[in-house]
Amino acid sequence: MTSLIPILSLLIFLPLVGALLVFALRQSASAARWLALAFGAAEFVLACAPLAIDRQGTAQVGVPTGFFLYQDHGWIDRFGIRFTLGMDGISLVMVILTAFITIVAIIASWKVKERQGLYLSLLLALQGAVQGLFLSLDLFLFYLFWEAMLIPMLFLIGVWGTGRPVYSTIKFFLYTFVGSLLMLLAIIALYLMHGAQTGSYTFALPALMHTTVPYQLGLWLFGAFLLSFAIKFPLFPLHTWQPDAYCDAPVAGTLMLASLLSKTAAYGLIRIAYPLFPEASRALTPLVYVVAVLGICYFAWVAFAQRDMKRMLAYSSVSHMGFVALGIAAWSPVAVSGALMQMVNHAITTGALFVMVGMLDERAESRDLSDFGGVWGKVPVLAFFFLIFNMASAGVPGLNNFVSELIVLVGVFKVAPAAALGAFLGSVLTLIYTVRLVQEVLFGKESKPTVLAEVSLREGSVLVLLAVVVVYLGVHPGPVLDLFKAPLELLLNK
Amino acid sequence: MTLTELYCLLPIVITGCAALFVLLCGPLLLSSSLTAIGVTASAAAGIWAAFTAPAPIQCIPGLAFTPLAQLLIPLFSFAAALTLLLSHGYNERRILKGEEYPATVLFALFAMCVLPCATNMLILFLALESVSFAFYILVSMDLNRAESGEAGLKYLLMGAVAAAFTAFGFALIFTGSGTLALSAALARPENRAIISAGWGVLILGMAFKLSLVPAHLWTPDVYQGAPSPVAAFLSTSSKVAAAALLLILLGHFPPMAELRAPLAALSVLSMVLGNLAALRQTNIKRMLAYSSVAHMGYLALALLTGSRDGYAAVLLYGAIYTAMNLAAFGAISSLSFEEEREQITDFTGIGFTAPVRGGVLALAMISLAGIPPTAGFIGKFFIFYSALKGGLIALAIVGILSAAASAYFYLRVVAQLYMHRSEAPAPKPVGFAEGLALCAASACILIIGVYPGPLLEMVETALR
Amino acid sequence: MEATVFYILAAILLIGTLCAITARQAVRAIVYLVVSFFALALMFYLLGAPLIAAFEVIIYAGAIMVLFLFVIMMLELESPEKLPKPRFSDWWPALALVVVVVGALAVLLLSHVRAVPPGFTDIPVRQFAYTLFKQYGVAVEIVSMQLLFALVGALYLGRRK
Amino acid sequence: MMPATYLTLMLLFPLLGGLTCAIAGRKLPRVLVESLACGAVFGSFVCALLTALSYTAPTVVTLAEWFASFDLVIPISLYLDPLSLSLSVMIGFVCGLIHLYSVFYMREDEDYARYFALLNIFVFAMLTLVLAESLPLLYLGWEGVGFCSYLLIGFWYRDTNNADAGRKAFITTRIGDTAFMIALAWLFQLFGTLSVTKLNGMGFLMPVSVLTALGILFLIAAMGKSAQVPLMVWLPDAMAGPTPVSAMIHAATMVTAGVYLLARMYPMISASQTALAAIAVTGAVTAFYGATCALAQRDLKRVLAYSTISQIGYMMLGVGAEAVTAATFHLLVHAFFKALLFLGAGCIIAAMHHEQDIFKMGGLRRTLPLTFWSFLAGAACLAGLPFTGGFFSKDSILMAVWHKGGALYQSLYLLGLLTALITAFYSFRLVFLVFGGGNGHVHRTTGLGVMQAVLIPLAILGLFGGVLNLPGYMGEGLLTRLFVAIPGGGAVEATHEQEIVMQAVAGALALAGLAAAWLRYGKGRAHRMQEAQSPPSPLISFLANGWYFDALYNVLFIRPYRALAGILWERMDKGVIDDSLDGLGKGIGSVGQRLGRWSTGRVAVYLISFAAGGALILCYLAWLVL
Amino acid sequence: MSVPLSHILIVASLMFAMGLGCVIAWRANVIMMLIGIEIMLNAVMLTFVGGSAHWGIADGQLFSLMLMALTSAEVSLALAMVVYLHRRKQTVNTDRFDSMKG
Repeated sequence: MTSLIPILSLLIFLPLVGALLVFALRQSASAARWLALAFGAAEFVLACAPLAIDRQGTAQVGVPTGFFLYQDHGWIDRFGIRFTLGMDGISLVMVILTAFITIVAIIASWKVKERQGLYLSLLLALQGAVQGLFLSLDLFLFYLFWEAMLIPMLFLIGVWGTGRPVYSTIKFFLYTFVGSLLMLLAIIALYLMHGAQTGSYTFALPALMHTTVPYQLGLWLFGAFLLSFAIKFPLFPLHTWQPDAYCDAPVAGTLMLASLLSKTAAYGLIRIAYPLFPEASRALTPLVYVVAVLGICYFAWVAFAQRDMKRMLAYSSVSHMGFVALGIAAWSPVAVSGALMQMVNHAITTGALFVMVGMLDERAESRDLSDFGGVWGKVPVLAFFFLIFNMASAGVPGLNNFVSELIVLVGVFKVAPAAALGAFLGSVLTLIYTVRLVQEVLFGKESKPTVLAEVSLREGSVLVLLAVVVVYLGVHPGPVLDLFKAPLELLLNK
Repeated sequence: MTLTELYCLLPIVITGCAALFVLLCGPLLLSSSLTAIGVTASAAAGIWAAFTAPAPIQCIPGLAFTPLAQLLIPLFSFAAALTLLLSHGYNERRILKGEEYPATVLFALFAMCVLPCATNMLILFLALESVSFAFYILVSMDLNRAESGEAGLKYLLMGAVAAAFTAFGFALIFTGSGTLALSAALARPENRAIISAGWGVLILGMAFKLSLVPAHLWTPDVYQGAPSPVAAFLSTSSKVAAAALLLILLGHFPPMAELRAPLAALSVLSMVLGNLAALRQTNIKRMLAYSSVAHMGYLALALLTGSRDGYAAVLLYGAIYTAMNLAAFGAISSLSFEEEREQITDFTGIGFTAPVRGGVLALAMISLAGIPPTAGFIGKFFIFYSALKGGLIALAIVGILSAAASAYFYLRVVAQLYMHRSEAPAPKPVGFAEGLALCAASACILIIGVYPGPLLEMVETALR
Repeated sequence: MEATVFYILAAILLIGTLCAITARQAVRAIVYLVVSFFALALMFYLLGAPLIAAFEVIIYAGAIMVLFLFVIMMLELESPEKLPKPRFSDWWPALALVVVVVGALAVLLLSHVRAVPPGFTDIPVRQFAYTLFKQYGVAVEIVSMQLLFALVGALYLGRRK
Repeated sequence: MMPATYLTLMLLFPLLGGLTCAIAGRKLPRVLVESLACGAVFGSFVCALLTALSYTAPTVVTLAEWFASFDLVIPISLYLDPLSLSLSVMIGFVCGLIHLYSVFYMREDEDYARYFALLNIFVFAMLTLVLAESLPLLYLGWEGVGFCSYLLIGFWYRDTNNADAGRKAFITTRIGDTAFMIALAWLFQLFGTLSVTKLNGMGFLMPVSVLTALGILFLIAAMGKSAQVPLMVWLPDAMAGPTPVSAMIHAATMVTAGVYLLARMYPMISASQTALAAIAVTGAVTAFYGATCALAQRDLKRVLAYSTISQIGYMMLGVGAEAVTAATFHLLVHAFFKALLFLGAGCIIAAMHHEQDIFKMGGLRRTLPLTFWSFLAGAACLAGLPFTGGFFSKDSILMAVWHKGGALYQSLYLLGLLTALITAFYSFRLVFLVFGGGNGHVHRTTGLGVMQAVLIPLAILGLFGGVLNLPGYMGEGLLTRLFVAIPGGGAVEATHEQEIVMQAVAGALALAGLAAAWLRYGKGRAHRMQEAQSPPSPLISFLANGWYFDALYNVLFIRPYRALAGILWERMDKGVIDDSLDGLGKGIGSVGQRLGRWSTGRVAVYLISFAAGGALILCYLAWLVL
Repeated sequence: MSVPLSHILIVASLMFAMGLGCVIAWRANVIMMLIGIEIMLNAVMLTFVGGSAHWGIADGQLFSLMLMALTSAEVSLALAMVVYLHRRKQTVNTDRFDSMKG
């Protein structure tokens, strides 16, 4: 269905315009802040708007099935590249998630001291790129956003980071860049193959799905896609950029990285890599299982050894992403819907934890576990939220992560019991480091500084927002899961 | 010479006359008006060429206003105009007086305008050598630095040897085919060996102009020694001119199987070596020189395909590379004052103390690294697209991996600009002419990056 | 007869060149070179290019070589220690490269099948002039510009600050 | 319609109470929080009673959908049957009393809001566990109680030991929970549903080997939650929490969840004799283990903790012997008398200024008479003195074991009897040490009166709990009648004579234990008190340290885990993966540098390279021609 | 004249290679390097004239003529540079002109 208002384009360009305006207003920090927040809120409203429209509408000519919003404009005709955007249930959820996380990120960076306008402007630009990625139905466009995301992120880590920001940001960039360039080659190869077969040279994803790829070549092409996505995911053993980048990035940067950028990789696997190469993906699935399970356990184990909270959470984050990979690898409706749900939940929970670590860091000026202790006695409200998010991350039922992990595991168990068993083992390891984190921060003797500021109104609003979502998705994830149903049926029945 | 002929070849006439005029009246005029004359002449030539329909036949013997010329002349004019704009402030700061400088730039432009119009090998050769010749002079023009003269001599020595090779190549081809006219000089099967020998020597000469490995070694020295605006001009237009020459020759001769392996070797070596050698450079101009080696390797990769797509990719990439390097060297030159600012560490924090120039430099670096949404990405995409289409899969993979490694040294500059706590002393504000040039270059990078359609069409037209 | 003369001239040319490049002093090298250029000019004449032969003598032997001599004298490079000599080790790569290049070229050039019967046509001066001014008029313009700018460059560099 | 309302309310009261306390508790006045918490639980209890009164037949109530993904549909549905009903009534009652008790016990603690919030949420989770019809929902309760237990054990978090104990409990039980989750995923794969009733109805469709495996998975789950060997190490440490918490969570309710789970899934598991045997063995071994450890403890609460382990072992034994009714019977009675014992211990501890060493107590029978008598009643039940509730319940389990026959079960029976003897001994050891002797100084705290009053109903229920399920020769048991409908719920078919003989044996053993305790700790009290000053003998240390299981696990699991975590990070992650990449980067960089050095600045080198390139190209072309 | 074209080409190649050898061997002496370049260009001219005679057209001769002009321009500029650098550095040894490297 194409509506009169080009919502999809607006979703991409609104943040970009916002970024420009905020950049223009960067001299006045407060104006920039409020403007950024306004744009964030507007984007969120816009992202939620499709919830109100009829999503079951009859298919129209030229619109691929399953997409209830669709836009198609010519762009680079020489290569058959079109500015094609489409929204189905999966993208809708991702778009809303992106808008939500960005708002959290904007509020969380309310107190950035240096060059705040620029910072917020980059955040908005990043949001625009991520939204574009989730909406694009043209592989070239997808790739463009995939890479364009890197630039704001590069600056966010490098300019406002702590520790060794330059090292981290360049490492992050190079890692992802190597993968994506190989993916670019694969995309071109696929494009050429499709063109040679059908005579129509196009990057349109729905069309490319009908390409017949020889098995051997398919393995290589899928391998390139997989490599690229696995780096961004990140999957074991391609992860070493991640702890550094997460650690050294500023709060909002970590938030965007952990909550959104890693999701783009999972989204790419679900939307592009698996449907494009059904045979090759089946052949390489054991590999994905192995790295996913290995990742879940290994990262959980390594997380236990960390002293730096942020690094611990970084490993925790990537450990949880293993469930997403596992669900995708199983490629059954239940497992993939679980993986998608896990993407949402991971974004919320891990994001919340990173925000909280940011708050603790801001107060105690340290992220070392040994500098904390007895926080519960000092700032009970903060501690309360910290506990909730940690428990969500540990998979306590009633909170969000449990639901998705259960769905993934049940789904995977059906297909690959051994992999699921490994992941179950991982859930014990997860609890071990989580309670360690909780214990060393919240419990024990009160450490210096004895007085910490309690949660402010601004922080509180963010935390409440996140906690409500955590609980809501834990007890009533139905609406979100419903959104995944129709697109997954289309994707998996191909 | 009839009026029609003049009409067609007006760009050549304008630039040639402008060069002479500047040379003659130079002592009487202010340096700013010399720059103005130069820029106006370049712009006029470019605009004229861009909006004139290509003539199908030779206007005068040896010259024809071809579609290729219609694309390349505006490109060269653009580069020359930007170079003049950039040089104005730079030369004033460095006390490089005299009419010789703008006149030589215009002479180079004149030769460049002749090059794509040439219809026989003699004109082609002379135009190419004139371009080089102008650059020998321009490189050594900075009398304040010994490096400048040194670079000039090295360039000249290497260039003369390479010219001898090129000429020898032409000589062998002529001996084999019996004509200098491009359109008729088809390889005769019985003389294939001589012609292929000629091509072998010729390609090496061209490898020098394009600075492909192993004929690349002069590049870092010359870029470092040359005044920055000259380096900008040299790294862009002279390369594009050489690429255009190869394109013209390859376009008229059927692709020869013998040449694939040497060209492939040159291309791979350049991509890998250029990108690797640039990794640890501390001098930004040398770094850009090695990067230039690598980029010419990409160009050679596209040339190697021997297909229309490949040639289109060469032209597109040439245009994009022109914009990128003009921006990069332009930013460097506008940030240089009494001393040439050439160590990468000299740029610490410049992104904040001189936002426009720092931003342009960062944009150029990002574009050179080939990250969307900049023009560099489109160029790289087209190159690798044509390579894959031409079946050069292994080369494409090597190229793309070396391109990935290249991101490191480009980002190092960006990191230096924005991501270090300490700050280099703030530079003086940017002058109008330089600002204009920088904005023009970066606008091109962004516009082509987002909407390359028109340029692609122009490239296609140029090859028709 | 002509062929014999040609081979003799070729021998003189090559020997002269060899002497020139191995001469211990630059001035001697130039003298040897002048000799071989005279031989070359005669060869041009034999190949039916009298005008080129004349220019060879006038421009090369006459002008360029003299220019070299001027510079050598101007910079007072006469004394042997002023100009570095190639060491023995420098000759090896040069020799190796020369052998390889000549070998490869010989292979390529001799494999040329004689489709055109041997023999040369004399090209009258009229034809030369016709070609020059009818076909390559532009080339003259370009070369003249180039010469002009050689002058400009030389003058610029010769400026004393 | 009615049961649905009651059940919903039963769950909603404590949930809302807990959430209110958690969110607003710190801003509300103390009295309000306390009455809110108690009111919520009692409200829940009333609902349970009303449900019981209106109970006719097992019903499934589906309240809502939790989540659904394709064929995986998880409703929020509750199952009301005699098992869940009796347990929820018990939970409502015991928890209500303990809430009331807590109000006074925690009088001096500032953090009342957190305490009551957790307590209420615990009740909610426990009821959910008991009433759940779909396994994920059961798991919600299962983890919910674990979570509350975790935070309540570490309630006084400033002392790291307490927090450590909580953590230990949480992690150890999580190992069992994982088995539960695996079973859950497997069940869904096998049956395509996770409804308890449907699964129990379809269990027979599967081969016995699969059911054995499933049974063992559930057993592992139960081991974690119910502190059975080998996952029992957490329970003694869990005594670090406030005493009412120990009474409620670690004696009466949560720890019996494992038994409940096995009883719940009994229809499915019972198809596999192997699984049942495994359950029975686990139970018997644990019972023996707990009893022996309890013999040597000096800490009042730890004695009770080990006795809890031991008693739950009995219940497991009962399930393993196909006597679900007997197990449930013991579960209920145990809940009463163990809560009683703990609450009594709480009174003692409160009165003794938080002194918990029984060798430093004595003579409390005069100073705390009410506590003494109630505690005595509890001890009698625990020891299984004839005609107390504990006597009947324990005996019905032992009888079922004997009746099941076979060498295995008969040896288990003997082990059970031995354990009963030990139990009687340590129960009265406790009584004599704490209440016997002379010097009984206590510290009067406010609220002690109410706290002691709470003991009375529990004492009555413990002593006369036998009426719930009198043996056949005294008339038919209430529970047996109620449970007859569910598999494994029928009475053991033994003759009255057999029953009487066996009860006589058990009664005699209990009395023998009592007598032995009297001899050793009643008469020889002074001697024992002296002995307690000197270092303990190896056997005593062995028992006192719980057979050194903690140390063993420390060596086997905890230390290797920590060490490997460090090694994985430093050596593997940083050392191998990261450094190899950094090394690759550096290598490429230095290769690049070396390539850069090719550019020596000498034009001669450039020319040679150039010419060499030319020579190579020409060679290649010549080679092509040749 | 009955000399085969290939002989002329061989003579030219030999001369070209000698010039190249001169440039390489006299690595530090800029004057001799320029002389080597002259030799190479003369070899090219010989090739052109030979080709021209072979095909009977004047184009090759013309190319030679232009090459002469080009060479003289190059040589004059080069010598000017040599003089200029000699003035600055008091040497014509190109191995000493290595202030830029890496």
